Amino acid sequence: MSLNATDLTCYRSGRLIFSGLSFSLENGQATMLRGPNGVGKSTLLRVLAGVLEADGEVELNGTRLSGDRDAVQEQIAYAGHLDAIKPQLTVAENLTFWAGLFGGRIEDAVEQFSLAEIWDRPAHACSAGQKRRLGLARLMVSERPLWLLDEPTVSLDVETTARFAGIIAQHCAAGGMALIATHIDLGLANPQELLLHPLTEAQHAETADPFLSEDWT
Amino acid sequence: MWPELGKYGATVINAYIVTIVATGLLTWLSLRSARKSKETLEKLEARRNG
Amino acid sequence: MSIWEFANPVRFMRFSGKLLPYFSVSAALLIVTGLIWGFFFTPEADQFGSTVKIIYIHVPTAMLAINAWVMMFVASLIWLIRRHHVSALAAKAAAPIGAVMTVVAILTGAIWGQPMWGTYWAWDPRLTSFLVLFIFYLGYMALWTAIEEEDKAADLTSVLAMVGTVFAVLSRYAVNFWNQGLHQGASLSLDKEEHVADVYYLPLLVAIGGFVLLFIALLLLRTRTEIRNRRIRALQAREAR
Amino acid sequence: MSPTLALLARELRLSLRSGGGAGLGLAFFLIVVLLVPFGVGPVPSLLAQIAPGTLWVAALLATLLSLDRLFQADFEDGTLDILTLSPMPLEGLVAIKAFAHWLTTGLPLIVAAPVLALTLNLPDPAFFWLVTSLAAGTPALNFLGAIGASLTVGIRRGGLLLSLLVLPLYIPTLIFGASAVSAAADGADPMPAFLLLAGITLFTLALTPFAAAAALRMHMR
Repeated sequence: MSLNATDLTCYRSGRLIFSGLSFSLENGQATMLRGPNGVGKSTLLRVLAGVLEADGEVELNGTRLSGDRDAVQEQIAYAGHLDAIKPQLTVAENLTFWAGLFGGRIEDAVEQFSLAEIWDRPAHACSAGQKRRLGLARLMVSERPLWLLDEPTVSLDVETTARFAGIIAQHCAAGGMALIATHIDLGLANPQELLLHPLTEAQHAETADPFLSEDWT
Repeated sequence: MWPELGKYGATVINAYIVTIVATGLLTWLSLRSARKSKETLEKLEARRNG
Repeated sequence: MSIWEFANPVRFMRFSGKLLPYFSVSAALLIVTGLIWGFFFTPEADQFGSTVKIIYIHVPTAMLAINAWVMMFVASLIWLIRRHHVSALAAKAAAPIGAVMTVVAILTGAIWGQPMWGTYWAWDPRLTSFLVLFIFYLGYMALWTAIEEEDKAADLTSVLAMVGTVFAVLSRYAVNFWNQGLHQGASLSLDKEEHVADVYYLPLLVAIGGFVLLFIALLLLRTRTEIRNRRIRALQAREAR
Repeated sequence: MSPTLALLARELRLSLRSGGGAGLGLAFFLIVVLLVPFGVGPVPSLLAQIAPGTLWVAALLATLLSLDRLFQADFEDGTLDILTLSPMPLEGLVAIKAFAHWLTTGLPLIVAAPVLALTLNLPDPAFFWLVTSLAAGTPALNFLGAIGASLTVGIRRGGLLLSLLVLPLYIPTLIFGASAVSAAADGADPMPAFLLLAGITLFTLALTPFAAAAALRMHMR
C-alpha cells in the first residue's frame, strides 16, 4: 500500500498553514513527522484523515481522498490530542464500543496496553497515562492499515512509550503504515522522517483571502 | 389639503408613524455602521500604506 | 463578462459604490411619491374607510418581509455551492432589513386590525405566519453573531436558511390548518387582492417600487459594510501576527 | 456487535449514567404540566380544554432540555473526529444519536403523558390519540433538535441559541399534534391532523440527518 500527497495547500480562516507539500509513504514504513511548533503537523494529519479540507490531492492505495472520501477514511485510524474517552463509561465499555463500531477484536489491544488491570475502572478515575493507553488501544481495535498519530506519547511513561514503539513497529512489519507527529525519539529502527518547514516571509504574505486583496480601493 | 380621515384617523396616522420611524431607524443605523466601518478601514489602509 | 465577476469583493465594492447613489435617490423619490399620493389623494374604501391608506405601507413591507428571506435563501444557496463571499455577506446584510420589514408589516397589520376586528391581535393565519417569520429572522441573526469564524458562520447560517425556509413554508400551511381547525378565522384581511381597485393600485405600485428600491439600496449599503468589516478583521489579524 | 448497535448501546448507557439527563426531561415534563393548573385555576372544564396543548407544549420543552449535549460532549472530547472515520456515514450516526435521544427523552414522555392527562381532566376518547400523536410526533422533535444541536455545537452559551433556533421548527409538529388530540377530545375526526403530523415526522426523519451531518462537517473543517 502507499500514501501519496501531492501539492497540499491548506488555509485556516484565510491564513496559510502550509503550501505545496508533496510526499509519499510506502507500506511497512513508520514516518516521523517533525517540525517546530505551529508548523502545521496536526493540521496535516487531520487533512490526511479527511477531517479538514485542503487543496491538492491525497491518494491512499490509488484511491483519491477527493474522489471517494469514505473509502480512504475506512483505511485510517487517527489519534489526536484528545483521547475521545467518555469519563462516565468504564475502560471496558469505552473499548468495546470502539471495537463494535470499527468491527475489530479487543484481546490483543488489552494485552499490549495492559488494560486488564484497569478493565472495570470508570474512565474518569483513570490517570492521564491510563487514559492515553486506552485512547491508543483504539488504534489496534480499529484494525486499519494507516495510523495517523498526533503526539501519541504525551503523558506516557518511558516503559509504556517503549512498548508503544514496539506496537508501531509490529504494525508496520505486518504491512501497515504510520505517520507520527512527535518531538521525542521513539527508538524505532531506521524510521523515515518527514520534515515540515516554517513558512517563509513571502509565503506568509500569500493568502487566499479575497478580503486581503492588494487592489483594494 | 389634509385628507379627511374620518373616525379611523388615529389608526392611519399611527401606522404611518410606525413605518416611518422603523424604516428611518433602520436606514440611520445602516448609515452609521457604514460610516464607522469606512473610517476604521481608511485608517487601517493609511497605516499600511504610510 | 459573467455575473460571478461581482462575487469578488473588490469588484463588488467598486460597482456597488457606483450604483448606490442611484438606488438611494430613486428609492426616496418613489417612496415619497407613492406615500403622498396614497395618503393625500386616494379616496376612502367602502368597507375599510380611510384605513385603506395603510395598504401603501403594509403591502410593500409585507412583500419585502417575505422576499428578503427568499433572497437570503438564494444567496445562502449560492454561498454553499459556489462559495462566493459576497453572497454570504449579502444574506447576512439582508436579515436585519427583512426583520424590520416583518415588524412593520405586523405592527401596521395590528394597528389596522384594531378598528376592523376590534382587537390589535387576532391569531389570523397571515399575522401569525409573519410572527413565525420574525422568529426565524431572529434565530438567523443570532446564529451569525454567535460564531466567531466568519466562513463557518456563513456555512452554518446557510444551512439554517435552507432548513428555515422549508419549515417557514410548512408553518404557513400548518397555521392555516390550525386557525380553520379551531375557529373561523377573520375573513377580513388587509391585503386581499380583490379589494384593490385601480385608484389604489397605481399609488400602491409606486410605493412597492419605492420599498423594493429601498431594500436594494439598504442591502448594497449593508453588504458594503459587511465586506469592509471582513477586510478590517483580516487586516488586523495579519498585523497581529 | 454491529456498528449501529454499538453506537446505540453507548448512547443509551451514557444518557442513563449520571449527568446523562434522561430522567431530567421527564421530571421537567411533570413539573411543567403540574404548574399549569396553578396558573389557570382548578376548573375541570377549562383544564380539559387546554390539556392537549399543555401536554404537547410541555413535551416540546422537555425535549429541548437535554438537546444541547447531543453532540457537544462528542465534539469537545474528540470523539466526533473518530466517529467520522468509522465505517458508518455521519448521516447514519446523526440518525442513531437522535433516535437514542428519543428513546431516553421522548419515550418516557409518551408513557407519562396519559397519567398527567388524568390530572388535567382530558376527555376519555382523547387518551388514545394523545399517546398515538405523541408517539408519531415526538421523534420529529428529537430529530429537529439534532439540527439545532449540530448548528450550535462548540458555541459558548449555545443552549439558549439552540432553543431560539429549534422552537420555530417545532411549530408544524405542535400544531398538528395538539390538533389531533383536541379534535378527539371534541368528538371530531382526529385523522386529518394525525396524518399531517405523521407526514411531517416522516419528512423530518428523512431530511434532518443530512442537514445535521452537513452542519457537523462544517464545524469540524
